Amino acid sequence: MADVITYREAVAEGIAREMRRDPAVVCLGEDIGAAGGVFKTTAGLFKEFGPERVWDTPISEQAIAGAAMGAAMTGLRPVAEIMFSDFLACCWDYLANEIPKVRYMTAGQVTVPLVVRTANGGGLGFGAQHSQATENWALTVPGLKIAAPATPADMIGLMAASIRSDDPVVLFEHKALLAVKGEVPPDGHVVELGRAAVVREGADVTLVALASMVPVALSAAERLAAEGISAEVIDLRCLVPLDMATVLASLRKTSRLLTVEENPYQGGWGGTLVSIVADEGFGLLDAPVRRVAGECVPLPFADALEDEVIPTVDKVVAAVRGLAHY
Amino acid sequence: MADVITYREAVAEGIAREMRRDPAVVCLGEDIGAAGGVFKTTAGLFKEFGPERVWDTPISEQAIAGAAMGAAMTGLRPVAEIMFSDFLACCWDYLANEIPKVRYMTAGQVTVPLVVRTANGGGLGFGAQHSQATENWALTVPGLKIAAPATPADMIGLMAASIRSDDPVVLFEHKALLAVKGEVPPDGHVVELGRAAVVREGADVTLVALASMVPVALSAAERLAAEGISAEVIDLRCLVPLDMATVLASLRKTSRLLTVEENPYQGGWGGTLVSIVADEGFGLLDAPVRRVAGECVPLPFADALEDEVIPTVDKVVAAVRGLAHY
Amino acid sequence: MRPAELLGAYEQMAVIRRTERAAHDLFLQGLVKGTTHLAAGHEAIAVGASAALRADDYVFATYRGHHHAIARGATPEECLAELMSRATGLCGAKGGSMHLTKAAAGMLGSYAIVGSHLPMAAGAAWSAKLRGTGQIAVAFFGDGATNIGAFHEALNLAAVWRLPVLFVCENNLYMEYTAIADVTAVPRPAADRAPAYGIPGEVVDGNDVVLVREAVAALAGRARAGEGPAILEALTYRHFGHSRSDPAAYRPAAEVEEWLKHDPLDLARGRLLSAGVNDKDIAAADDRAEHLVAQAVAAAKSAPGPDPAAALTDVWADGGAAWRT
Amino acid sequence: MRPAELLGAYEQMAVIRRTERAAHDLFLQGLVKGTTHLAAGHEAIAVGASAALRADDYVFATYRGHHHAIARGATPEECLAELMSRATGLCGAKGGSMHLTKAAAGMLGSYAIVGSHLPMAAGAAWSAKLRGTGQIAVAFFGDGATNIGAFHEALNLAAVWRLPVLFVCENNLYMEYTAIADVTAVPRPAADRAPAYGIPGEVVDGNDVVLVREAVAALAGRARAGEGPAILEALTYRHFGHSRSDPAAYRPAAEVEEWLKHDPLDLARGRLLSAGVNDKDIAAADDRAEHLVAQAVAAAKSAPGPDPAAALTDVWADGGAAWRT
Ligand SMILES: Cc1ncc(C[n+]2csc(CCOP(=O)(O)OP(=O)(O)O)c2C)c(N)n1
Ligand SMILES: Cc1ncc(C[n+]2csc(CCOP(=O)(O)OP(=O)(O)O)c2C)c(N)n1
Ligand SMILES: [Mg+2]
Ligand SMILES: [Mg+2]
Repeated sequence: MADVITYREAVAEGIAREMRRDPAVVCLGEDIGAAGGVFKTTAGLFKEFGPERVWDTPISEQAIAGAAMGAAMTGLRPVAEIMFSDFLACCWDYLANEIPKVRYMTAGQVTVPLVVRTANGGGLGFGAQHSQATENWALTVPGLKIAAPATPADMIGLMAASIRSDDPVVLFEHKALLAVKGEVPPDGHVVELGRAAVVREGADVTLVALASMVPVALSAAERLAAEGISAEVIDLRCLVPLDMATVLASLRKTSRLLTVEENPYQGGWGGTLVSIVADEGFGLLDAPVRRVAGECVPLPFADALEDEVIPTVDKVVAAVRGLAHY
Repeated sequence: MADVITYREAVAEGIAREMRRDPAVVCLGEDIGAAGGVFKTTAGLFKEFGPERVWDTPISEQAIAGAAMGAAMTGLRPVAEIMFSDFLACCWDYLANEIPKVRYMTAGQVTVPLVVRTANGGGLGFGAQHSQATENWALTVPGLKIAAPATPADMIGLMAASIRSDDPVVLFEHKALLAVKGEVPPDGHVVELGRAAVVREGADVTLVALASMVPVALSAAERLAAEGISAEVIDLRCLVPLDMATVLASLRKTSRLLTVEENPYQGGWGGTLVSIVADEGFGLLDAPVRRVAGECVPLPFADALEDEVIPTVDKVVAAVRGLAHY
Repeated sequence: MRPAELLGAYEQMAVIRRTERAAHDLFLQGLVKGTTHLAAGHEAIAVGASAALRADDYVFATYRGHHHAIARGATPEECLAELMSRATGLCGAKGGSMHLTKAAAGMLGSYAIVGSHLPMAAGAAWSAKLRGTGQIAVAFFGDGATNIGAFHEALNLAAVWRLPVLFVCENNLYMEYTAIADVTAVPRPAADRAPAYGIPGEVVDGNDVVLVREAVAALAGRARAGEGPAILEALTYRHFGHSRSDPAAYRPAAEVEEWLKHDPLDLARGRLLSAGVNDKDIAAADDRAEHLVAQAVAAAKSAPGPDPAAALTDVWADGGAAWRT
Repeated sequence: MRPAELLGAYEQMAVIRRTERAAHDLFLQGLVKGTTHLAAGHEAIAVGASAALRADDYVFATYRGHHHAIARGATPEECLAELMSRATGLCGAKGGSMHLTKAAAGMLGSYAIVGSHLPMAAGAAWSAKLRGTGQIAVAFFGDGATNIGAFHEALNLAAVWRLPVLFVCENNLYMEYTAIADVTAVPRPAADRAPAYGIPGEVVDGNDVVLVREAVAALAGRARAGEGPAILEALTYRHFGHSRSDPAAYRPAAEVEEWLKHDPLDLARGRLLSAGVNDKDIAAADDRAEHLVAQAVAAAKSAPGPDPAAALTDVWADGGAAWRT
C-alpha cells in the first residue's frame, strides 16, 4: 500500500478493513458494485468481497435504508450508501422516524448497528439538489450518531468506529474533499465517535469547523497568523456525540468563538453549539460569538454564485478580524 | 357564529374564509373530505365546498406534496394536509428539495404558492412516531416559511396570510392546543407572517416560545410573578421569517433570555435564535442564555415519561429562577 | 389443521378477541391513554399465519398489531400493561399500543408510519438469506399501505433479490374513514399489484384461520425454498372503528352486518364442530381465554407505572441517552 | 406526419444532437462546470412528443432534459449559456444543466431527484382539470425512476383522480452504470407496471419520431377527453455515457453498435427520403442546425457571467432572500 491515500480511497479502504474483520458487514446502494460507486468510493469492494457482500440496488432510497434497518436488527452490520446527501430526503422517514427510534420505543429490545454513508456538500457546481450540506438535518433527530471526517485518516478511523458501533451512524463524506491526500493510518486505526481534534493551536480565537470547512478554517488561521491573530482550530469530526468539552476547554484559553459551517445559518449545527456556549460558557466569552455559515438560500449552480453562498477563507478571515478587534 | 371558537375549529374556519374569497384555493389530504380530518380540523369544508375543492387522497404523502406543488405552479393555491408532522418525513424530498428550491433554481420563473398544514407536537401519548415537534426540521430548509400559531385568532390570521402568500408555507397545528378556546377574529383578519407577539410584558427576563409552549411560558410567568420575577413572554408565531427585532428589543429591557421549545435541544430552533442573540445581542446580555427544550430522546408513550421529555411549567420556572439569580 | 391444532388456534383467537375488547373498555374508562387500533375481526390472519411460521421467523406489524404480538407469543398481560402505561408492559410503556414488540419471539415491532416496515421485512429476509438460516420474514400491513411509495420499493427489491419474505395485506376495506376502493386504482389493492413485481399475488378469506394457514404455509414454503417473495391479500373487516372511539359511521350498516356474520371465531367454531370437536371443549377454550384476559387486566391494573428516569434510557446501545460531552 | 412537418422535426432533432455534442465538447474543455447528462440518442422522444402537444401543455423533465427544453422552445443558446454559467442562461446560471426550465413555454422544469417530478406532473394535470382548460401534463423520466416510491404514488393518484397526465418513460436500458434489468422485477419497467394502476401501458420505438408522435397523440387525446392517464414506454439508448465524461464501458460493444445503427436521426432521414424529400433539403436542415448551434456556442461563450449579487435573490416571490428581521 502506498504511504499516502486519498480521502476517496480512504472510504473504500475503511470499509474494506471492517469487511475483512467482520463477515457481518455488508454493503448496499446504487451502482456501488462493479461500478465502484459514482464517486468511486466503493472501488474494489465488489472485486474483493463479491456479490454476496456488495449489493447493487434499484433507485429506491427507502428500500435501501429500510432494508439496511431490517438487516441490522437481525444480525448484519449493513453499510448503506445514499448517493448524495440531498437524497436522504427520499428516505427521511427511516432516518428520522424508524432507525433512531426503534431501540427506544421497544425499550431496548432491538438494536440497529448500521451505517448510512452519503456524499455531502457543495463547491462542485452540482446545483440546488446535489450540493447541500445536510449534516444539520441529521442533528434534528435524537438517536443518530453523526460523523463527518475531514481527512483520509479520520475517514478510516471514523468508518471503523461507525461500523463497529452498535448504534446507527450517519457518515458524511464530503465531495469537495475526495481528492485530498493524507497519511495511511495503521491497521486497526479507530477514531472514537465524539472526539473533536484540535488541529491547530492558538490563543486568540477558537474556530470550530467540520469536514470541508476544516481546511477553510485552517487556511484562514494561517492568514490570520500573518496579521498577528492566533486562531485555534477545532475539527469537530462528529456532531453526535458532540464534543463540547474540547470546545469549552479551548474557550477557556481564547474567550472568542467562531463557527465555520457549510450548512445554512438557519437551523445549522452551529446554533446548537453556540447555544450551549452561551449558557455553559457565558462567563468565558469576551466578545460576541460569530457563525460563518451557508447563506439561507438553495445552492446555485455557477461557481461565482456558489462562492457567495458557501463560506470561504475570505469570509472567515473577515469575521475573525471583526471578533478579534471587538 | 359563536363568539368563541376552538383552535380546532379555527383551522377549518381559517381555510373556509380563504376558500370563499379565492376559488383557486383547494384542499387535499387523507380523510379530509366527508370525514373532516382525523382531528376534525377540516370539518365542514367538504359540505360547503364539495368534492371539486376538497379532495381525499390515498395514503401517499409524496403524491400529496408533489401534486400540491404541481398545482401551485399552474394557477391553484393548494392547501395540503400531512396528517401528523412526523409524516413530513415521508415526503421530505418535496419539503426540502423541491418546493423551496424550484423558484430559486429557475431564477424566478416558477412560483409555488402552497400551504402544507400538519398536526404537530406531543403531550397526547401518541408515542415516538406521532408526537414530534418537527418545526425545526423545516427550519433547516431555506425557502420555506414556517408558521405555528398558539391561539385560535392567530390560527385564522396566519392561515389567511399563509394561503395568500406567494411563497410556500408550512403551517404547524399543535395537537395539544386543539381544544383551546379563544375569540373569533373579524372577517378579513390577517396576521402577517414573521411578526412575533409580546403576549406578556415583563422587565426581568424574556421568554421566547412557540405554539404549545406559549401557554407553558405564560403559566411559568404567572408563577414567577408571584415570586417577584417579571417575565416578558414572546410568542414567535413564525420561525421564518424570524422576528429577531422583537426579541432583541425585549432583551434591551430584560437582558436575560430563555427559550421554551418543544423540539429537541439538539438541532432545535432555539439554537439559531440564541446564536443570533450571542452575536448581535451579546452586549445586551447580563446572564447566560438558557434553552428549555425537549430532551434529546424519541417521544415515549406513557404520560409520566412524556412529561420528562417535553418542557413543563416546572422546568421553565426552575430555569428562570436560575437565570434571575445569576 | 388437525382438530387439536384448530382448537388451539381458536383459543388463541378468543384470547385476542377478548384482549381487544378489554383494550376498548379500558380506553373508554380512561385507563388507556393516547390511541388504540384494535384488531378484533382480524384474528384469523395473525393466528393462521403464525401457525404456518417457524418460531425463529421474523414478523413485522403495524400500529394495528396487538393480534400479531399475541399470536407470536406475547401475553395479554404484557400487551395490556403496555397500553395502560405500566412498567411491566412489553416495551416498558415507552412504546404504547402502536409499537408492541416482542423481539425474543421474532416479533420485531409494530410500526406506526404506514408502509415503513415493508422494506425492513425485506431487509430481515435479506439478512436471513445471507446468513443461510432458512428463516423468512413476514410483513403484515393494511390495504391503505399499498398506495405508499415504500410498498413499491420493498416489493421490487424483494423480487429482484428473490428474498424470503411474504407481504400479507389485511384488507379490511378501509384506510381510516375512507373506503380503500375510493383511493386505489385496482380492485385488489395488494394482489393486483403482484404482477408489477413478477411475483405471486393471492387472495384468501382472511377470516378463515384454516385457509390463511394453508396459504401462508404454501407461500412460506416457496420462500424458504429460494423461490422468492409473494403477496397474500387476506380479506377481513374490523369489528371496531379505526381507532380510539371511532364509531365507524362511514361504513354502511348492511356491510357491517354481513361481515359480522362472517366472524373468524364463528367460522373456526363451525369447523371445529364439523371436525367432531364437542361444544364443551370449545366452551372450555372460551373460558380459559376469558379467564386469562380477566387476570391480565387485573394484573396490568395493579402493576406500577414506569420509573420517570426511564425516559432518558435506551436511546443508545449502552443504555443511555447522552448526545454530548 | 406530413413531409414538411417531418422535416421540421428532423431539424429540431439535429439541433438537439448538435447542442448535446457541443455541451460534451465544452465540458471536456472545462467550460461547462459541474455535470451534464446528455440526451443524444433520445431526441425523437422529445421532438415526437412535443409535436403531439399543445403549446400550453405542461412538460416536466429530469436532469437529462436538454432535449425537452429545446423541443419546447428553448434556444440552444439559452441552454448552453446556462451550462456555461452565463447570466444569459435559461435560469441565470442558478439552475445548471440538471435544471433547465422554460416556464413560458410550459416546460416547467428539470428535476434532479429521480422520480420527484411525477407527482408534480399529476398536480399540474389536476390543476388543468379543475380549471377546465383542456391542458394536459407530461412527465418524462428514465427507466430507473420506475422503482422509486414517488412513481407508484403518482401513478395511483393520477389513475384514481383520472387526471390528464402522461407518464413517458425513456427506457435507455441503464440507470447510471447498472442495467435496469438487473434491478427491476419486470421486463418493461414502466409499461409492465400500468396494470397495477388500471391504465394503458404502451411500448413504442422511442427512436422513431413518427411513432412517438402518434403514440403520444393518441394517449394525449384520451387524456384530454377525460379518460385519464397512461404510461408510454419509449425504448431508446444514450449515445454518450451517463454523465460528464463517463465512457460507458459497462455496455457491451455489440449492444452499443446495434443501437447506434438505430439512430433517431437516421430513421427520420430514411422516412424523409421515402416520403420524397430530397437530400438537399435534408442537408440544408442539417446546415441550419449546425449553424444555429455554432452561433449559440459563440454567443454563450461571449456572454457575461452572473452578477454575484444574484446569489441572494429569487428565494421568495418578492425577489429577495430575507429570512429574518
Ligand atoms: C405515512 C402515514 N400516513 C398516514 C398515516 C395515518 N394513518 C394511520 S392508520 C391509517 C389508515 C391505514 O389504513 P390501512 O393501511 O388500510 O390499515 P388499517 O388501519 O385498515 O389496518 C392512516 C392513514 C400514517 N400512520 N402513516
Ligand atoms: C432519488 C435519487 N436517487 C439517485 C439519484 C442518482 N442518479 C441520478 S441519475 C440516476 C440514474 C437514473 O436512471 P434512469 O431513471 O434510467 O434515467 P437515465 O439517466 O437513464 O436517463 C441516478 C441513480 C438521483 N438523482 N435521485
Ligand atoms: Mg384497512
Ligand atoms: Mg435509464
